[in-house]
Amino acid sequence: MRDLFAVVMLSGIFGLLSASFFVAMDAVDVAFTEASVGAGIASLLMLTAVTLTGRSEDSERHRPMWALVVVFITGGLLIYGTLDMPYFGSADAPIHLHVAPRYINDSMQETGLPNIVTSVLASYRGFDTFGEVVVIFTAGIGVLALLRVGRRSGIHRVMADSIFYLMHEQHLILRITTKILIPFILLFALYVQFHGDFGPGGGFQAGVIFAAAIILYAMVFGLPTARRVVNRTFVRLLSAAGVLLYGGVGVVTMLNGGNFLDYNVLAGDPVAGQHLGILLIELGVGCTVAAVMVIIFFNFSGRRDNL
Amino acid sequence: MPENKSPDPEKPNLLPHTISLFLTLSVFWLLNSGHYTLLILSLGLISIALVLYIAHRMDVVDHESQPLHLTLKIPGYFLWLTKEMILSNISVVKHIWLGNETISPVLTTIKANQKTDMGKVIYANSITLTPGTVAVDLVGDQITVHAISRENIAALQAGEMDRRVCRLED
Amino acid sequence: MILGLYNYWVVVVLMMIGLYIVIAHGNLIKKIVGLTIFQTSVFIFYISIAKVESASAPILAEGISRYSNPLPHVLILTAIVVGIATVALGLALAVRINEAYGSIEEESIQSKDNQEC
Amino acid sequence: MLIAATIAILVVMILGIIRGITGPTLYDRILAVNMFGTKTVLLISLLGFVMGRPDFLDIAIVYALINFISIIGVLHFSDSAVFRHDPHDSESTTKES
Amino acid sequence: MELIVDISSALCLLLGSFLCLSGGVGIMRLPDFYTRMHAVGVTDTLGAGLILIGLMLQNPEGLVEIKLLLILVMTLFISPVASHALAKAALRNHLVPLSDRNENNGGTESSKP
Repeated sequence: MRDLFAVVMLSGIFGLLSASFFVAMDAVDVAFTEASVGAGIASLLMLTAVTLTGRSEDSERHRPMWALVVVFITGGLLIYGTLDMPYFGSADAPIHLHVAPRYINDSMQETGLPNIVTSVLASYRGFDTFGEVVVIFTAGIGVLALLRVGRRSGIHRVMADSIFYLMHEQHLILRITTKILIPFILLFALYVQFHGDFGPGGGFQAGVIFAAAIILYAMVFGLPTARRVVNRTFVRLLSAAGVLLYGGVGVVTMLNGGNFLDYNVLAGDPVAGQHLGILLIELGVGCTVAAVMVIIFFNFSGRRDNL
Repeated sequence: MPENKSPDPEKPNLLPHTISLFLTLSVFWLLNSGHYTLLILSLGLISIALVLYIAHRMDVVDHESQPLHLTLKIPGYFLWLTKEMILSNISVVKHIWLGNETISPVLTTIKANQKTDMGKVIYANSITLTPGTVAVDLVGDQITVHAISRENIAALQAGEMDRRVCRLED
Repeated sequence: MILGLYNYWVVVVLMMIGLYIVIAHGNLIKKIVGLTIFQTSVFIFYISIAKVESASAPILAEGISRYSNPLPHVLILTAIVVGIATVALGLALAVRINEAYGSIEEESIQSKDNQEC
Repeated sequence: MLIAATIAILVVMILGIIRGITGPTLYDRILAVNMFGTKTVLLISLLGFVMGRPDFLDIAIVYALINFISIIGVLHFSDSAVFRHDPHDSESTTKES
Repeated sequence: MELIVDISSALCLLLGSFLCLSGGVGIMRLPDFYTRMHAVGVTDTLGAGLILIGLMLQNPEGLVEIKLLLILVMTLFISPVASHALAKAALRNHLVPLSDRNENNGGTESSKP
């Protein structure tokens, strides 16, 4: 398959499929994330990159023999390695015996949240998540550094693409539907943000959905309009503010006499403290993720339009 | 970039649209949430305020996104549309199972008599929503329609749906 | 029963498909697609480990006593978002390479490098 | 009955994948992705009922929304120059720059 | 009463699955992109609608039902726009529908340059 657009389409199907799989495997939170990331943003980003780099691939450059040899050897070794693994779905596998029972049994008393995934994510393993947020932030900075629009590229591309700023004038149906939908998508993102404690959801998913709404707006109404609505500097500040909020909660807990990210000391009652802490850091995560996604898309897209 | 939005005279009477958007958003939140503690409700209120602010900045709150004037007539139209949808579904399924000989795809343009953009969009969407016909393009008051067989296009040209959408408008 | 291990085999097959794409294809975008497939296979691996038979999603509710393991879910949830961020970084690199070399095929990039030296 | 519906949806999904792989034109593939998306929404709703915990419908809602966004994205990019030209054309232009 | 609800729910699910299956067969059998789009339309509107209504009849719990209704409304709202967008993109990029290729008669006037 040499047409890269087709490849991107198929990888979109792959993302949808894996999300259904995650639902079947009880991992609703993961499915939620994959739903918002794998199916939407990932294929959009790849599409943008493909429009930037050209659509087809040179087929002569394959070296299938070598690759096949490597792949079969590695695959064989890996399958040999699986022979010692516990069976699928068995309840007494080592992974289920150490920390998991504690999370499942005690998290309700300790954090007061029914969604174990959220409490583990934000409270028990708050350090990890902090690291992840920083990684996302760094990736955003990296994209910014790589793609921030230079002035050197040719004018002709601007001419070729400039008519599409007016997409919303040509597509009446799209414009009206988008106008109706956008507030609901935004509100839904915020709903996901604040109900991550009770059902599937949380900062990561909410951030991606929020960004998706803004990306939709940018696609239909043109990047310049979207840039006017969502200020570039503001987005950059927001992405940093999310990380700062997360870290700041940690620092406040330290000032209150606890360990870093130990929310028990945030309020008089440990459970209330946990609740507050989780809410705040989820907010931080949401801000960072949304801002970084918007930054990534705007920079890719801006590269394309060469504005 | 030029300002491509609805003309400025619209601005003063945005208030009803804002209020209706606020109400729909609140209903949306309450229906979704299922948790009615003070904290969540106040967070919801803040969220709605934020969304309203962003929506205003995006300039998406107007008569196009909040078709207030249509609210009362939509349910009746929708019932009729559902009936049409079921009928056309049956016909398309018949075409699918009977095979390629029975279909006669047509691409043609028909006229939309609606006065407003909103009416045209409703009309085009209704065309697409009934299987067998897809509104491919909408330029001015001409809708390009692709239909799976000639009967479908004949039914559209008879203008029943067109009239009903027109009646929605006034 | 050795068939109880089928989930790992699915993962291995997917992983090898990803690896094959990364090795065999010269096109950078395709390599990135291969990487995402590889990545997804790892996600599937973690999630399938977490599954406990006849258990339910790890969101506490009344009347349910068996839950799947929440820990891998947490790891993968963040990994997905980090994954998309890194993929974006990779794509950004590919775009820049395309601008500098006029191609995203590995070999033409290399030959251009050799010419310059 | 739920399981029967689930199986039916799975079969449709397989058909969609086949169309996505064989699809002669790019638009067939996009169509396959679109249909696949709606089927995923249905599948997730059904799975919730099959597993006896139907309170996770948020995922399905997200799907419906994200699916729309990605299709609009495809349309957006379909307007771009690279999309419209023959692959060979686009290659020659990139080599020039 | 409960029996009636159960039976109608099962009926809806069955009919919906059948419609989806027909759509799936249609997407394989029909000759070109535009006609396949109609097949997808079947699965998107009535197929999805019936399955969701069937699910709604399964569960008397309030919130779930509302969410199902929401999904239904969204599908009905979004799917025509998506197909329209797709068809429009295809037409603009000069993918010729089958009828033009076969007959090229006067019944088809292409409105786009």
